This record gives sequence, C-alpha cells and structure tokens, in this order.
Amino acid sequence: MVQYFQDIYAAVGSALVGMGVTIKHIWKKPVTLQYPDERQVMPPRFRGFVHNDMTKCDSCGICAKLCPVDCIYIETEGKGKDRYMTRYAIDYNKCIWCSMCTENCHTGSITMSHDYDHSVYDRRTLVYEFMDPTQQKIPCHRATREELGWWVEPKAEKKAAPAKPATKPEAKPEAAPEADAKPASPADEPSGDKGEDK
Amino acid sequence: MEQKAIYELLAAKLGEGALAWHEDEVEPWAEIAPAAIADACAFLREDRNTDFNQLMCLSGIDWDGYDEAGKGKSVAILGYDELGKPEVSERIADGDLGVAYHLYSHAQRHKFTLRVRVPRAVAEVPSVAHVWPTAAWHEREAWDLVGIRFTGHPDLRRMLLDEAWEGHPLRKDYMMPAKWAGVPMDGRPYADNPFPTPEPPAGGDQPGATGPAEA
Amino acid sequence: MATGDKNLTGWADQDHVPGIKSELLELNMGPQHPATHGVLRLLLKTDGEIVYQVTPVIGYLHRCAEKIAEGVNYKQWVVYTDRFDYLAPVCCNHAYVTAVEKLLKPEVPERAEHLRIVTAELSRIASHLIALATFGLDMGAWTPLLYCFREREEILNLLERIAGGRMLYNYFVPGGVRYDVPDEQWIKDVLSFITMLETKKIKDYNDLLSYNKIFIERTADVGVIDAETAKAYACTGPVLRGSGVKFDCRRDDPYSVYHKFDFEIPVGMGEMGTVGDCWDRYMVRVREIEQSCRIIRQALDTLPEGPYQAIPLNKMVKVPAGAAYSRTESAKGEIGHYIISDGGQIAFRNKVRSPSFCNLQVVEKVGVGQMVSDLVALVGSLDIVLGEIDR
Amino acid sequence: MEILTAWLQGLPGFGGMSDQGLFITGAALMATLMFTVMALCAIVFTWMERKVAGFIQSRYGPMRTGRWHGWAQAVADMLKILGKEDIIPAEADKGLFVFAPLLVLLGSLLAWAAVPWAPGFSAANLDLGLFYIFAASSMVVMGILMAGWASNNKWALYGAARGAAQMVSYEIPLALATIPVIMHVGSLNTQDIVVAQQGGILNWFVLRDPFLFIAFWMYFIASIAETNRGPFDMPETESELVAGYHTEYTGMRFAFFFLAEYANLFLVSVIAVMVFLGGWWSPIPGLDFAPALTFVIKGVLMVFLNMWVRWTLPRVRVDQLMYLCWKVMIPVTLLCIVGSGVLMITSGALG
Repeated sequence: MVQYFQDIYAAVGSALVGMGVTIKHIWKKPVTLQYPDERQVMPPRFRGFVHNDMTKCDSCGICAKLCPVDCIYIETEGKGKDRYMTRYAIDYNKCIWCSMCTENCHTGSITMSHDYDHSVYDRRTLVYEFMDPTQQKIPCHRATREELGWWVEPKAEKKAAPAKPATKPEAKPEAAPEADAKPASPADEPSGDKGEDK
Repeated sequence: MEQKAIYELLAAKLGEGALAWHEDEVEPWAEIAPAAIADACAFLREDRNTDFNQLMCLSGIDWDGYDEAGKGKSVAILGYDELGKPEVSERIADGDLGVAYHLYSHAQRHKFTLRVRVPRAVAEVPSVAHVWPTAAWHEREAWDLVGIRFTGHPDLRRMLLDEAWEGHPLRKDYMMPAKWAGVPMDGRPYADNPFPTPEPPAGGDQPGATGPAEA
Repeated sequence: MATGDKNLTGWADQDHVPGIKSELLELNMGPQHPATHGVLRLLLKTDGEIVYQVTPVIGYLHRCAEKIAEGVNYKQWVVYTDRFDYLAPVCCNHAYVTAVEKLLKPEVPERAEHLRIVTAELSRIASHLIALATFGLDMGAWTPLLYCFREREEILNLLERIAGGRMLYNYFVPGGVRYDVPDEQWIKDVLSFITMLETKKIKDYNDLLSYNKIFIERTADVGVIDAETAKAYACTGPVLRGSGVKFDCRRDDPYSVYHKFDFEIPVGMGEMGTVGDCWDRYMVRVREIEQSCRIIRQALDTLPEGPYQAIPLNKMVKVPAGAAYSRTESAKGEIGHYIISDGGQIAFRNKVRSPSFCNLQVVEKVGVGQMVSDLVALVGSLDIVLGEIDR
Repeated sequence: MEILTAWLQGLPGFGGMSDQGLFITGAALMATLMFTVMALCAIVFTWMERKVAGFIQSRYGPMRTGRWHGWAQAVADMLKILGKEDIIPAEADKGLFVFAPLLVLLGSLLAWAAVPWAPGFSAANLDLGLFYIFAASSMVVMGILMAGWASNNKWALYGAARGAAQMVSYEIPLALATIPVIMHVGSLNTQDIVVAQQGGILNWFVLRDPFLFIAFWMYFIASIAETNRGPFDMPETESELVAGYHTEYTGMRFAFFFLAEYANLFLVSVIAVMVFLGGWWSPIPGLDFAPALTFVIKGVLMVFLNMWVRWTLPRVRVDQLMYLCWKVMIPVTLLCIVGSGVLMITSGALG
C-alpha cells in the first residue's frame, strides 16, 4: 500500500520535473538553422565536392588509383611527349569524400571544395566532366607542359599549394554536357570557380 | 596463464588432435585437427584453469593462394579489370579452408587462438555452438560467406545473403553473378564518356532502367 | 508484469476450445519498422501481446565489406571501416588501425594517440547520445531525441573541424592520424563542450527521461540479460556492463594509451530493478558519457607536442606477413579485426567481429516471453547499428 | 439553437417560415458551423502541435509555408493529404474499411452538439448534455476497432485491440471524474453546469474543494487516454505498431482519422473547461465581455497542456495503462465522488 502511493507520488513528481525541463526550452532560442537562408560556415578542413584544377593536373593518375571506390576516370591518348589527357571525370554518385585523392596529388590540382549543396534530378548529371577534349587537350608530359607553360612546381610540403592563376583562359574546365540537357537541375561546377560559363 | 601452458594442457587432453603450436608469430596459435575442435573448445570452456567463457571471434578463412611473400592473392582469380570483371586463370582453386577461434576468459584474463584447416573438397568442421551460443551466428556467417559446413549446428542457414544465393563470396575463386533475381550486379552505369569516342559506346551492357548518358 | 510466469512451451498452439483452431500469430517486425533501428527484421511468433519466438533476420544492408577488403589496400580500407558503425566511426577506425599496427609495429607518436583517444571518445559520446535518444524514442519520448541530437550536432561540428568529414571522418591512418589539431581554439571548444555536457545536459536527460517514473516502469525488470547469458553470447560493451560484468577493453585489454588515463567503468547495479535490465544498460551509457568526458579532459590536458604521423600520408603501407586479432572498445562494444596479411599492400583476409552482431543474437533468447512493447525496449537498449551487423 | 432560430426569424425572408422550417434551417446552419469548427480544429491544432513540439525541442517547427511561422503549413498539409491516392488494401474488408473513418468522425462530431459555447448558445441544449457527450464520443472506439479489423494488417489489428481496451476502460474514469461536479450542480445540462460556476475563479469547480481538484486531474489524464495521445497513444504507438489502426489508411480516409483526433482533442479540452474550469466565465468576476472567446481560449490552453504532456513523457506499456486505469484512476475517482459528497453534506450544500 505504501509502495502504491509512493509510485503515484514518483510518477507525478517525475512527470512534473520533466515538464519543467520542456517548458524551460520553450522560451529558449531554437538551435535550428533556417537552412537556405542561414548556412553554417564550413571549417577549413571541410571535405565538400572534389574539384580538380585542370590547369595544374598532369594526369598522373594517382588520384584514380588511390580512390577506394574508383570514382575518378582519366583517359589519355598518345605516348611520351605527345601524351594528352582526353577525359577527366568524377562520378559523384560513387565519391565518398574520403579525401584520399587530394593528399597524394603532387601538383595540388585536386582539392576538396567547400561545396556540399548539390541536388540534382538525375543521377547521370552527377558524373562531372572536368574537361572537353573537343576544346582543349591537356598535355601530360613534363617537357610538353613546360613548353606550353602548363608546368606547376610540385608541392614542397603537404600544405596546399597556393592557387596558381589560370594561365590559359581557354583551358577552363567544361561542365558536363548532361547538365545542359536538364536546365532545371542546379548542376553547377562543384568548385570555387563560380564565374565560369556553362 | 601462459598461452604455451594452455596449449600443453590442451595437447595433453586431445592427444592426436592437437597438431602444432606456432609460438613465434605476432599472435601465437594452436593448430587443431578439425575433428577435435569441438572437444578442444569444450575442454577450454569447462576447465577451471583455462575457463574460456567468451568466444571473441570465429573467422572463416579461404587460404587459397596464401603466399607469405605477398605475391598474388589467388591462383584462381588473378585480378579484376576496370569494369570489375574477374580475370580467371586456368587453375582451379584448391587451397584449404580454415577457421580461426579467438577465445577470451573473463575470469583468467587470458586469450588463446585456435585454428583448423580443412581441405576445400570436404569443408566440414564440427560446430561449437553448443559450447558458446554466440558461435551459432558466427558459424552461420562463415557458412554463408566462406562455405564451411559446420556439422552439428542447430540451424545452419545463410546469415547475410539470401537463402537462394549461389556461391560463397569470401572464397577466393568466387565470381559475382552478372545478374541475380533480375538485378544486374555489375557496376558503373553512369560513367560513360559523354564525348564522341572512336569506338561507339556499347549500349547493350547497360542495365535497362539506367541507360548510358548520351551527349 | 504479465510476462515470465507462464509456461511458454506452446501454450497457445493447443486448441483450448474444441473445434476452434488456435495458433500463434506470426508477425514481421521489420525490415521497415520504426523500432528496429534500420533494416533489421524480427520474425515474431506472438500470442496477443506476448512474444513466443524471436528470429532476427539480418543482411538487408550487407555489402560484403570483407570481400572489398581483399581488393583495396590497407589505407583505403580505413574509409570502409567508417561505414560499419556509422554512429561512432572514429571508434571503428581506431579498431582497424590498432589491428594493422599490431602487425606493422610502427612507432605511433604520443600526440597521435592522444588525438585518437580524444576523437574516439567524442565519437563514443555521440554514439551514446544517439543510443539514449533512440531508446527514448522507442519508449515514446520524442523530446530527448531532439535534445540528444542537438548535443551530437556539437560533436559533429567539433569533429568536422579536426577531421573534415561530418559523419564519416576517415581520420585515422595506420601510424597516426590524418591531421593535427586545427588550432588552440578547438581544444578550448572541446573542453567547454564537455563541461557543458557534464554539468547541464546530462542532468536534463536524467530529469526528462532516466528518472521518469513511466520510463523506469517501461525499462526496469524488462529484457533482463544476466551475466552468464551475456558472457555466453559474447555480449560486449554497455550490454555486458549493464549485466554487471565489469569489463572494458580500454582497461582490461589496454590499447592505445588508455592505461594512462583515470576513468571508471560504470556497470549495471539493478538500481531500478534487476541487474541487467534495459534501464541498467541505458544508465551505463549515460554514465559512460561522463567517463568519456573525463578521459577527453585528461587527454587534452596532457596533449604532448610532437609529430602526429609515423608514416607519411603518401607512403603506401606494406604489412609484414602474419595474422593478428585486435580488439578495441567501440561505443557498441568490442570491435575485433582479424587481419591476415601475406606481406603485401592488401590484406589477405580481414574479418570483422562487430559488437552489434554478437549483441543482437541475445534477442533470440531474452526476447522470448516478453511483450511486444518490451521487445522494442530490449532491441532499443541493445543499441544496435545495422551497418555493422550486416557489414 | 434557440438563439439561432430567433436570429433567423429576424432575418428578412425567414420571417414567414414555419417553425419546423426554421428548426431545420437552424440545425443545418449549426451543423455546418460545428463541422467548420472541427475542421478548423484539425488545421489550427496540427500547426499548433508542430509549433509547440518544435519549441519544446529547441527547433522552430514549420517556418516556410505562408511566411509567418509557417502558418499555412497545416492548410497545405490538408490539401496534400486530400490529393493523395486512396488505397484500399486488396485483402481488406472493403465495406468496413470505408465505413470506419466515417464512424470515427461521426463519433467526435456528434458530441459537439451539446457543447455550451456561450450563454444559451449550444447546438442542442439537452437536459442530458454531459451524458450525451460521453455516449456519442464512445462511438469512436467502434470506428477504431473496425478500422483495425478491416485493414487486414496485423499491426492495425494490434492497434485496434489495444485501442478498444484502452478507450472502453478510460471512459469509466472519464465519466466518474465528472460525477462530483454533477452532484454539485444537480443537472446534466451543460448550460447549467457552466452557469453554476459563475463568480470568478474561486467558484470554478476545479477550486471548489480538494476532491474536485483531484477529479479534474483524473479527468485530464483520462481525457488524454481517451483521445489516444501520448503518453497513452497505445493504438498508434508509432515505435511499436508502426501506426496502429490507421496503418493502411491513406488520403481522405486518413484525413478523417486525423480530423477526428484533433476534434476529439479539442472536445475533451472544452469539456474540461465546461465542467471544471468555469466555462465561459472569466477568472475575474464581472469581466465576462466575450463569453465564447473566453471559452475557446480556455480550451486552447487545455490543448496546450495536453501537448506539453505529450511532448514530455514517454509512453506507458499497454498493461501498465490498464493498471493505471483500473487500479489507480477508478479508485481515486470513486474516492473523489465520496469525498466531495461528504464535503457537500458537511458544508450543508445539500441542506
């Protein structure tokens, strides 16, 4: 009998304590961010969409080799000094944002951007083509690159190399043509290069 | 208790069943004859000195192609090409299958490792599910993924894969079916080069619902 | 209350009324069910509210990660370990790199060990917060869920600042950690966060949920796992400790530099009912959060200067031939990695012993005779993660 | 109703109407009004619930639809839910499946008739008003049982069985808790009950004597259980039974359940206001300038209390629910009746 009343007392008491906690929170400012209007500032190390600076890339292929999910596609043609890159694509369907491609890139061309907000309507538009071989093929061999002014000194340290201004304006990466086919999809280039034309 | 001493106890109990003691490894282990493993485990569980009341882990292993020099993973499948298709060699996998038991005693605070090896053709190991109930699921998993049949197991069904799945994925010569239950199993449906290439892209190998991205 | 006493051997299977066939009701709880924490399927046989048989069916999230491990190298596979227990990925990283280092034997710098422990404990707190939250949700309390997620968000922000990822960090590498502490402010923020957690938030959770009478009624004396069952089913982590067994890999099988730190191992004491009931398991987690805070504070206070990687990031890891089983204490229990190396860059075999896999198995035994609502409590208190069960 | 017919009579064009015609017109108007109130309940209280839950949980709740704090969210939800595909499971008992939501809705709608909104203003001024309300609202349980059975879903069946047990049980303490008040008033007429509480907050039945105070809280707890809301949402228990009896319902039919839930919520709240909290009388005597508004505001406050409880407490188990009903609440309400009666006799109220 004593237990019975103790239980009732405990139930009422603990319920009131809990309600005190909740009513306290009603007057507090909510912690939610109103997402599209307010955005979190991403820390410097944040790993967003991978971006490859095509002016620096010499298509050594280490990033593709190190990718645990094989989401980077590099195609080249020719040999020796005449070796040119014809395709550099990243499949963001597969990418897991592990940053393993960036830390071994000796030219510092591939980086993790701070871009994370990237919804599309079609999964195919998530395969990003970073270059258009019909416009410009990218030389791979060191001699050729030096000759054409493409050469970038390898990173001295693991710290990110300072961004080198693009030497050739026509060498700007081209967005995937699928993006053109679907004007509704917000398929921007996943990078800091916001000003480029599509 | 010293692991060596545990092995000696075990060897005295099992006699022929205890095959060898591998001392000078990162993790010393005892090799037990497959037929004796259930007895060995029951002994280690019951004996007051050993008192192994926890089976930490039970792993099924396919030893096919194991080469301490690090050359080649398997003799049956040499590697995988760009599209994830295996390059199959002439040779048929014939390595042993094995099971490793990692034991721990809460009371004595010591660990012990047992291993058994069975030939690929007769991959049967006595179950230890009656010794440690936890072994039941581990053994089901080993059956499912490595294909070791545990005799005397109360409920040896597949654990992680579907009951109708064919093959045991963790075997070194396992090949993924191209299609299972109507679902294509090979990947990379979205990564076609959209730019015109010399050879026309083969559209036939794409899964129906997700056609290649045409430029 | 109504459970337990009845003889469970097929009472409902008999025909009690002549001419009317009575049989047990087969119930599919899951794979899509709000209380199964993922895609777990429990095949129940019930008589009204009482459960007579539980058969967990798993594998809906199976990716055969162990096969993938045979195709990617040691460093690449760290990112796959993130995906096992995606609620405490750093703990999973820790388990894996510990196993690799057992074979590789690099000189892991002290600073790296400290950073590992700080991040792993933060991750453990995050995982425990989710455990409390979802357990509360299973019991019908919505609000603690949001409060716990609010605090977890802080942890994610902190880990994001040091590791770059928000949920899957890929922070550890064999031989160290990927990045150093970003700045001094980070250390201060971690310390102020754990102080806030210890002083204010845990009290809120206790007021709102732990000592609520309804919650106690729902969880005390429910789903009792006694110590012998827990050991026989190789339960680990809070499930084992909730059953009153004082065992923690961090203390009893020390790895990393946990031996340097002073912390307690909370165990279930049966305060509200029997030792090993759901409330005990729940409370062990609440208390572990406090202990993790203690560890973090000590690790940060004594954070040594020096390098944080023994092996440069861009160097491939080649592990000498051999086999090693290593276990570490993750948020859910003991993660074991059994690595067999043939001396190459790729593991020959990598078996993962995941805690939830072993913990879940106990449902088959303990779930029998419970009510359906209690089964929900039991599964919730085990704190399973399907990513790690199905691997 | 009388007010309404009198008002109608005054309107041009209605003057020549027969009494019967006036009555029918008035009744139709009243029914429309009640249904509108009910639909508004669902819309307003869904929004309110989400906002209350949001702020309790350190978040905002809906913020986008309709600019100011997402006020149009509930409207948008209603439109969406009405536009959804109506699915009837293949194995379902079609007739019952279709009929059940209507019955649930009807149960909560009928009870509205006797609610006294303002002096003399209720849809039907019945002498057995309170009795009628409880009788009508108990139709809901049949609807729930039907819905669960007809769905041919095991979870729905569980929900229905639990719901039937719960609602039938909790009707007893719900009705018993109001008996002390009826003893005080000496009438079941809802208007009379409110009129008896005139004269400021101290004359409200909740503060008349300690037993009535306890009876009020008993009523409150039973009303939560009667509306199937947390911590007593046994028939739904989303973490155990997926969604309980309405697991298989979609679109319009689900909207009926939804509507009924919030209408019921408001109904039990206004009954609490009517029986215990002074109805349309304001707390300070003499300030009764907007009776209907006072009544509604009090009702909304009760709804808020209900929501506050829901978003704080965990859910009880089904057997504990029954324990609470039969072993705690019924004895306590009976005690309240006895105690209140004794107090009445000793204070000479019956004299």
